[in-house]
Amino acid sequence: MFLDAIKQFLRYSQKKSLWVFHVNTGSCNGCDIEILALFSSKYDAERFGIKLVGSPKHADILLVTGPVTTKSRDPLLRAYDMMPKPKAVVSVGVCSLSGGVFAKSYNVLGPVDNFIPVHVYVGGCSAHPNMILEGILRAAQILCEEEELWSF
Amino acid sequence: MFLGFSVGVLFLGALISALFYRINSPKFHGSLAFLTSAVALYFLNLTFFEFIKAGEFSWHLPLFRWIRDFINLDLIFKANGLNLFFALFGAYVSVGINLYAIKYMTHEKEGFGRFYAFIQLFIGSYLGLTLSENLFWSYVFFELTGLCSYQLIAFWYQSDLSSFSAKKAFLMTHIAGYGFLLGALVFTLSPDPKVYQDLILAGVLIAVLAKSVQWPLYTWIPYAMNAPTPVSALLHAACLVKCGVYLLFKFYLLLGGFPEFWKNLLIYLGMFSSLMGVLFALKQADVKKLLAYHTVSQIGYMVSGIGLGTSLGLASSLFHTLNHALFKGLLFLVAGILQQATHTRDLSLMGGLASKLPKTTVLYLIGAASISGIPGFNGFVSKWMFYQAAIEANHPLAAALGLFISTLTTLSFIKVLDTAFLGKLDEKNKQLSEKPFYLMITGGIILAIPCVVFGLFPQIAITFLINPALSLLNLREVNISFYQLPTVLIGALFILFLGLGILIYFTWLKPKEIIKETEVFKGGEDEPVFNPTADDFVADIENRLANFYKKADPDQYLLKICSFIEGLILKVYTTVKKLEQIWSKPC
Amino acid sequence: MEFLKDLFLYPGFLFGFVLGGLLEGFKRKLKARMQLRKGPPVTQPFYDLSKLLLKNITKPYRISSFTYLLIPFVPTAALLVGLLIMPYPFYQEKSSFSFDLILIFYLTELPLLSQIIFGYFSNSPYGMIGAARAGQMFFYYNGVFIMVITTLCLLEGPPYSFCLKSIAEAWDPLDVLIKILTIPFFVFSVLAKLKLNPFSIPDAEAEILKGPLTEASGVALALFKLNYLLELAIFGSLFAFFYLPVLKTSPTIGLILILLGAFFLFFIFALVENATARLRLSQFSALYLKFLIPLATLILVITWVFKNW
Amino acid sequence: MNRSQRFVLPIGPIHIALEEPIQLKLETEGNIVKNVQLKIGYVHRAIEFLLANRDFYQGIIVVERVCGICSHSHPTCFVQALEQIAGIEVPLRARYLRTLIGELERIHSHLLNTAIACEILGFKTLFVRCMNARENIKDLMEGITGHRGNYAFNTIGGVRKDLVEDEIHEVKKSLDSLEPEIFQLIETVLSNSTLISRTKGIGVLTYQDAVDLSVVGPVARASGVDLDLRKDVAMPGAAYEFLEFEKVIEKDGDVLSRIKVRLLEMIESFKIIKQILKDLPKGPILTKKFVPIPKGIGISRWEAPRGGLIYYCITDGTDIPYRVKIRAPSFVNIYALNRILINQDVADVTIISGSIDPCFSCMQR
Repeated sequence: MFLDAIKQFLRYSQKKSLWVFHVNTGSCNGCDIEILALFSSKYDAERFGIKLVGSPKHADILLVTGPVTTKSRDPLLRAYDMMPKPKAVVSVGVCSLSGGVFAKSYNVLGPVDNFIPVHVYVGGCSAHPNMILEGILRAAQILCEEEELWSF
Repeated sequence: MFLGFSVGVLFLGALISALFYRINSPKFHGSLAFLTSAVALYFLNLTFFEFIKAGEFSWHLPLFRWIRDFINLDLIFKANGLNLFFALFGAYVSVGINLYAIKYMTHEKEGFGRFYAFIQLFIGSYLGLTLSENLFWSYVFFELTGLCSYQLIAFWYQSDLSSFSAKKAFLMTHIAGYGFLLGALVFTLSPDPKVYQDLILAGVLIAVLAKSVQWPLYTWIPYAMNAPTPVSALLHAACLVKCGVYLLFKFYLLLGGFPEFWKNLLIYLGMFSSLMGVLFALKQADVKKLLAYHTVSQIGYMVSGIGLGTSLGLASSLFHTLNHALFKGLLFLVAGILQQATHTRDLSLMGGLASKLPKTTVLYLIGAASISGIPGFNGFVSKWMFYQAAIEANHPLAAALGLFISTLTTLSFIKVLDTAFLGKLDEKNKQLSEKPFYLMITGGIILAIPCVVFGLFPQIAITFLINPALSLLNLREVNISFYQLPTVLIGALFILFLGLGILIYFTWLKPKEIIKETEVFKGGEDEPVFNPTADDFVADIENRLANFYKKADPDQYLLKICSFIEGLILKVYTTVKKLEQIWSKPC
Repeated sequence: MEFLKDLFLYPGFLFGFVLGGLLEGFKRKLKARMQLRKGPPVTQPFYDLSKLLLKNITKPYRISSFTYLLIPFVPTAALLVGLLIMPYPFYQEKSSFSFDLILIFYLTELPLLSQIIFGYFSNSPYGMIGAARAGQMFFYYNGVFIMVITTLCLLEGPPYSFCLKSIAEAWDPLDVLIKILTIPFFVFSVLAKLKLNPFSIPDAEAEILKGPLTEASGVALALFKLNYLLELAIFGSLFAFFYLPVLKTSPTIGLILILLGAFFLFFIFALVENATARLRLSQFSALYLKFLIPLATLILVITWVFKNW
Repeated sequence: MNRSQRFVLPIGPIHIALEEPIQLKLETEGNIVKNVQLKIGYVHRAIEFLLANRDFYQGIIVVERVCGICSHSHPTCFVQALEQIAGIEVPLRARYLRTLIGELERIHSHLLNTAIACEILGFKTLFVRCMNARENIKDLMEGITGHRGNYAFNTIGGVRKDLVEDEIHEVKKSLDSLEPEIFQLIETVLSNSTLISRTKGIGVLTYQDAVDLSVVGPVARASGVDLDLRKDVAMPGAAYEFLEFEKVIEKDGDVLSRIKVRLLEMIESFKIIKQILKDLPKGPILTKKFVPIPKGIGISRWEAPRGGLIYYCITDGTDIPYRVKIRAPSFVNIYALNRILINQDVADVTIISGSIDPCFSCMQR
C-alpha cells in the first residue's frame, strides 16, 4: 500500500521531469532550430520540466530529427543504447517519419523506426514547436503508463 | 640496558652485512636487516613500557675517560618522552620498510651487502641520535646519518645522475652538520647558554633548514629521489629529514623555550617553505619528486608548530611528525610498487592501474587521504591541531596558509590518483598482476594500520606518545576527545552502513536487472580514449605560475652564491700568489 | 532513537534535502522569471531526483559497479555529518565543537573531490577534462574561502577558534563592518564552489557536456544531485550563520532567519547567473589570483591588526 | 615535453552545442588545441543526385530543404539560375518581395546565431531574448509566406504569394515594435563585459588568411574583406540595386567582430525592409509569359545569411535538370576552422566554430 503510493509518486515525477537528448541524423536543420525555439519564452518547455541534456546517459526521451543517413546510423544506435531504461523515442519531422523528400536518395537508409522503436511521431516539415512539445508530453505519458518500460 | 641493545643490535647487523658482503643474496641481507630492526623495535618497546612504569632513566657507557676533565665524551642514552617518541616511530617505520625492501631489492643484481649495511647503520645512528643525551655523540650520529644517506643515494653509483645527487645531498646535509656543531659547541662551552641563545639557535636553524629540507636549502631532496625507493621512504620521508625537527625539540628542551623573535621566524619560515614545497609539488609529473616536495611542505607544518610555542602547537608538531613518517613512508612504498610495476616514475605513462593493483590502490588511498587531511585519517587530526593552535596563538595567517596548503596537497594527490590509478589502462600494462608485490604490500600495511587507527582514535597516540614528551617540555598536556558528539558519530556510522548495505544490494544482488554496460559516450563515434597527462591536469596553474616557478627555485641563487664564494677564494688565492711572487723575487 | 530524529529529520537529511531542493527550485524559477518565462515549478528538483532514483544504470564497460555507486555515496554521508555539526536552532546545544568550521570545510570539499575522481574513473574524455578543470578551480577559490573563514574567526575572542557558533554570535559594530566587507568574497567563492554561472567551468555544457558527471546515470547521478542539494543547503545556511544574527534571537526567529538568508543568497546567485557569460579557466584564475586572493588576504591582515591593536 | 600520444577530445557528431552532426577531433596539450581534424558527411543526403532526378518545380521543393535556416536563399538562387537560362524577366514586385523575405531570413539567421553563441557561452538570458525576437520574425514570415520554416515562396518567374495592402500595414506595425527590441538586444550584447571578455581576441582570422582561404559572408567581412554580393554583383532576381544600404565591415577578425558584423547587419536589413515596404512597386508577381527552359548553363549568386551562395545549373532541354551544383557558403568557411582553432583554449572551441556560423547541412548537402 505504502510502497504503491511511493511508486505512484515516482511515476508521477517521471512525467514531470523529462530530460531530452537530441540526435540529428541528417536533418536539414529546420526541425533542430524549432527544438531550440522550444526554450524561448513563447513555448517555454522548461515549465513542464523539460531539459535538454548533453549526455544520453542522463536522458529519458530521445528526439530524432532527419532521415537516417549511412554515416549517422551508428551514432544514433549508440546513443539509443546508452540511454538508461525507462526511455521513449520521439521522431520529429516528416523526414524521420518516412524519409520525406530524401527518401529515394542513395545515402538515406530510411526512416528512424527502421532502426529503433519509436513511440511518438511528430509530423510536419518543419515541425511546429507546439507539436514537438505535445509529442514530448505524449511520450512522457507513455513513459509513465506503459508497464514494460519499467524494469521494477 | 635495552636502550644500548637497541642501537647496538643495528650496528652489529650493519657489521655482519658488511663482513659478509660477498654473499650476494637479497634474501639473506634483507632478512637480517628486518630482523635487527624488529629486535631494535622490540627492545625499544620494552624500554617504553619501563618508561611508562618508572619514568625517565638512562644508560651510561663511559668512554674516553682521559679527556673527561676537558670534555665529557661518555655515551649516554636517555629514555625520556621526547627521545623515545622519535626513536619509536623511526624503529616502527623501519620495520615496515625493511620488510618491503626484501622484495624490492631482488630486482637488483649486486650491492646487497653494501645497501643493507648502510641501511642498518642508518637506523642505528638515527636511534643513536634521538636517544643520545651527550651532544658530542649526537653530532657524531647526526653526521653518520648524512654519510649513510650519501652512500644510499649513490646505490647505483655507476649512473652519473645518482652520484651527482648523492654528492649534492651530502654537501647540503653537511652544512647542517656545521650548524649543529656550532650550536652544540656554543651550548656546551658557554657557561650560560641563555646569553648566547641567538647564536645557538642560528646554528640549529641552519641544521634544520638543510637537514629537514626547509626553504631555501631543500634543493637536495628532489635529487635524492634517484635512490632506491626504500631509501627514499626511510631516509627522505620518515627518519633522516626528521633529524632537524628532533634537534629543534631537543634545543627547545635544553634552552627551555625559544625567544619571541625565533618563534615568529619559525612559524612563518615553516609556512613559507610549506607553501613553496606544495606549489612545486603540484607541477611535478614524477611521482617520487612530487612526494619529495610534499616532504618539504609537511615538515613546514612541524617547524611552524614548534614556533607556535603553545602546548597544542607543539603537540600538533609532534603528532604530525609521527603521522608524516607513517603516511609518507606508505606513499613512497606505493610509489616504489608503481615504479617496479610500470618501470617508470612518470605519472603520464601510467594510468588505469587501479584495476590491476587494487590493494596498492587502497594503500595509496589511505596514504593520500591521510596526507591531505580527510576527516577520519590521522593527517586530519594533526593538521586540525595545527590550525587550532595557530589561531589560538593569534597567528591567523599561519592558520589560513595551513588550510590553503592542505587544499593544494589534496589537489596534487588527486592528480596522482587520477593520472596513475584511474583512467584508461595502458596497453603495455595489460599483463600486470599484483602477486609479486604481496610482500611489499605487507610492508605497506604495517604503515597503513596506524594511519587509520590514529585517525579514528587519536587519543591513543596523544596519551601515550605525545603527552609524555609535552610534560618533559614543561607544557600543559593536551587532551583531545576527538569525536565528542555521539549523535554525529553514531549518525555517520549509521548512514555509512545503511548506504553500504543498499549499495551492496544494488550492485551484487540485483545487478542483472538494473545495471547495463555500454560504451563511454564520446559524441556517438567510437574513438579511442587517451589519458590526459599529469601536466594536463594542472596546465592552467602551471601557466599562471610559470614566472613564479622560474624565479622561485632557490637552486639558482645558491649556485650564484657558491660561484661568488668560489670567485672570492680564487681572488684571495691569486693575490696571495702574487704577493708570494713579489716576496720571493730575487732582488 | 534521538539521533535518528536528528539524522533524518531536522538538521539532517530531510531538512537539508528539502531546503536544498527549494533553493534550487527557487533559483530556477527566479531565473526563468527574469527571462520572461514561466519556468519550472519550485518543486522541480524533487521530481528530477525521484525520477533518477527509478532509472536504470548504464555504466561504461569494465568498471566496478560498486565503486561506481560508492564514489558519489561517500560525500553524501559526509555532507549529512556536515549538516549535523552546524549549530542550527533547536539543535545547537548538541553541537558544541570548537573546530566545526574546519570540519565543515573539509567535508564540503568531498563532493567536488568525488566528482574529480568520478570523471577519471569513468574514462570519459569529457569527464577527464571536466575533472582537470574542477581540480584547478579548487586551487583558486579555496584560497578565497579560507581567507574569509579565517577572517571571520578573528571576530569573537580572543581566544580565537574555528567555531561557527562564535562567528554567529559576534555582533559588535566593528565585527559587523568586517562581516560586510567579507560578503563579496564569500559570494564569489561559493559561486565557484557550487559551479554557478560565471564560474560554471567544469560542467560547461557547450564543450564538455556535463563534465565529470557525463557518465553518471540513474542512482549515481541521483546521488550526485543529492550531494549538490545538500551542498546548497549547507552553504545557504552558512551564509545565514555568518551574516545574520541567527543565534542571537529566539530559535524560531533564528530558523526563519536562516531560511531568509539562504533564499537571499540564492536570489543574488540568480541575478549574477542571469547577467553573466561563463568565463574561461584562464580568466577565472586571473580574477582570483590577481584580485580576490590578495584582497581577501589583505582583509584578513587588516582585521588581525585591528583586533590586536 | 615529450609524449607519445596527445589527449584527444572528440566533439560531435552528437553534441549539445552543435545543432548538426559533424565531428571535430581536437588534439590538446593542456588546455591548448594543437591540431584539429574535421570529419563531415553525416548529413549527406545526396541533394544533387535527387535534383538530377526531379523536374524543376519538384527541384525547388528539394532545394528548399538543403538547409532549414536559409530555406529562402537556396530556392531563390536555384530559380535565379533557371531564369537566367530561360531568359525570363522577373517582375519588379516579385524581386522586391524576394528581397524582403531574404532580409527577414537574414535577421532570423543572425539572431539564431547570436542566440547559439550566447547559449555556448552559458548566457541563458540573452539566449532566451534572442530566441524571443526570432520568434517574432518567424511569426512575421509565417504571416507573409504561410509557413514558419520552409516557405515555398519562390517559383520560376516570380513568387507565389502577393502581399496585400493590409498585410503591408501589419508587417510595418510589427516591425516597428520589433526594431527597438532588437536595438536593445544589440546594445546588451555589445556592452556585457563577460561576453566581450570571452569573445575578444580569440579565433582571429587575419585579412590575409581570409583572402587565402577565400572565406565569404560575415566571416570575411569581419576580417576586413570587402565582400558583399548584394552590392558587388548584379542579381537579376533581387532588388538590391534599387535599395540603399551599407556593407558592414570590421577589421579585427576575431569572434567578437563576427558577432558584431551580424548584429550590425541586422540593422542594415531593417533599413532595407523599411525601404521595401515603403516603395513596393505595383504590378504582377509572376511573369505572364512562360517559356520552357532550354538547353543551357546558368550560374547564379545570392548573398545568403552565411555568405555567397552559388548555384550552377546545366539543363538539357528536358524538364529535368542535367546537373545542379551547389556551393554553399559554409563549405568554404568551414576550412577556416582548421586555421583559427589551432592554439586556442579548449573552452573557446565551440564558440569559435559557432562564430563561423557553419551550416553543416548546406555544406554536406
